Amino acid sequence: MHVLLFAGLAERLGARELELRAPLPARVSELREHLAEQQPELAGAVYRVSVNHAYAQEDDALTEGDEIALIPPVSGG
Amino acid sequence: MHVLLFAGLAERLGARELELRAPLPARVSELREHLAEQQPELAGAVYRVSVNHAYAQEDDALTEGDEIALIPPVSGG
Amino acid sequence: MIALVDTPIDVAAVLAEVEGEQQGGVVLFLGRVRDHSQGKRVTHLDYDAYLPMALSEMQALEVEARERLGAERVALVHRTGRLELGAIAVAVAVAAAHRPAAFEACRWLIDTLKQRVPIWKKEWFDDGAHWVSPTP
Amino acid sequence: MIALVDTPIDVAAVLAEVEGEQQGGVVLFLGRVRDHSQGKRVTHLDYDAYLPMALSEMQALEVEARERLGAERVALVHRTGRLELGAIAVAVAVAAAHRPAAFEACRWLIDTLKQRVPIWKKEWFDDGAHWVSPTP
Repeated sequence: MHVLLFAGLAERLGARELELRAPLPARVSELREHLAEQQPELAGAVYRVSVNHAYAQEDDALTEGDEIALIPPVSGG
Repeated sequence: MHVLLFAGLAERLGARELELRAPLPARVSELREHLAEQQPELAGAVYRVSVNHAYAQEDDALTEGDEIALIPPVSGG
Repeated sequence: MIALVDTPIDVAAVLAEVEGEQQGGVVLFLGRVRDHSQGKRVTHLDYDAYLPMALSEMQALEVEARERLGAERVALVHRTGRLELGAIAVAVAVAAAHRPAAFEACRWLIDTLKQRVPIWKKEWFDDGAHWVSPTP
Repeated sequence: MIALVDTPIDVAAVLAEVEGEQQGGVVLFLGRVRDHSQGKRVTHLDYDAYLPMALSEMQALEVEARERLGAERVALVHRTGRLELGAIAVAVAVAAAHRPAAFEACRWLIDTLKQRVPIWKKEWFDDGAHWVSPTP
């Protein structure tokens, strides 16, 4: 599963996307668990998850081909 | 006494100023009485009085050399 | 910047007046001539003003916006004379450190200008004209 | 007009987008890069954005401002990349028939953009930098 990263999260991981080993379909909450296991650099990070350019809820399902991103607290404007 | 007129009041009287016979000093309320007597075209007109570019109260005194104007309800913007 | 002008308002110049590196928020209000009023088609407007008193009142508004509402830079420009449809009749710009003060001061300035500054608007329709009475 | 741009925001073009003879009130908000933040001197900013999602969220804001807040014409433009002091980071313009709707929609748009649209700001100081955490 590809996961897009931005801002401080991209800096922490030194990349604007990461590859995650995770069976699909999966819930957003399960994605968080896989990230915690496989990306210790994300420990303590606060983020929402977006799926196909929209904020997702924790029990939304992720399926093959979805565009998934981690959205740290925004600070535009 | 010179009195400046604007907008609808200037149109009613066909002039942008009028000359009033009034002893000075006088209160603003007295100015209104003189106007009512000498300028019947102003009957029913709603206006505030300004003295030297500031809104005046009814018992403010008008003296020689003051710039006096009638200010109908404003509608700028 | 406080001005009454009888030529088109230069919005870029108004914004330039409130430009500064200390101010994070700028709010600009533009009042334009609408093509309708009270259900009738407007053809154009005339604005009359008592120039020295209008400038004095606008200056007082600027002082109050700075002292009481946190406005740091203020520009107030009103046009007079004949205005065609779409023309800008008034521009109010406020810069402040943060946006709430900029919004609140700009809103207060235009609301209070319309209540207090001796400027008058005459609306022209196809079949006549009248000096506008402010809505209470 | 919804846009993310990596070059200076053209304010005149933003205002032109909301120009119309049916709209009597235009409110423009500009967010500029301030020279200080939390008591420290800022040297410049970097903005990151998730472009397609940011555009999608901005589009949703425009729809809500039109349908719920009486905005008739809306322009939302945010800049990305490196911004120097005084540069305009965001421009929000709203035109409506009357000014209360224009003020309220513009305020709601910038407030909500800052809460919802995936754009991030990094502040650079003389002695370091940090990604800004929104104030709750």
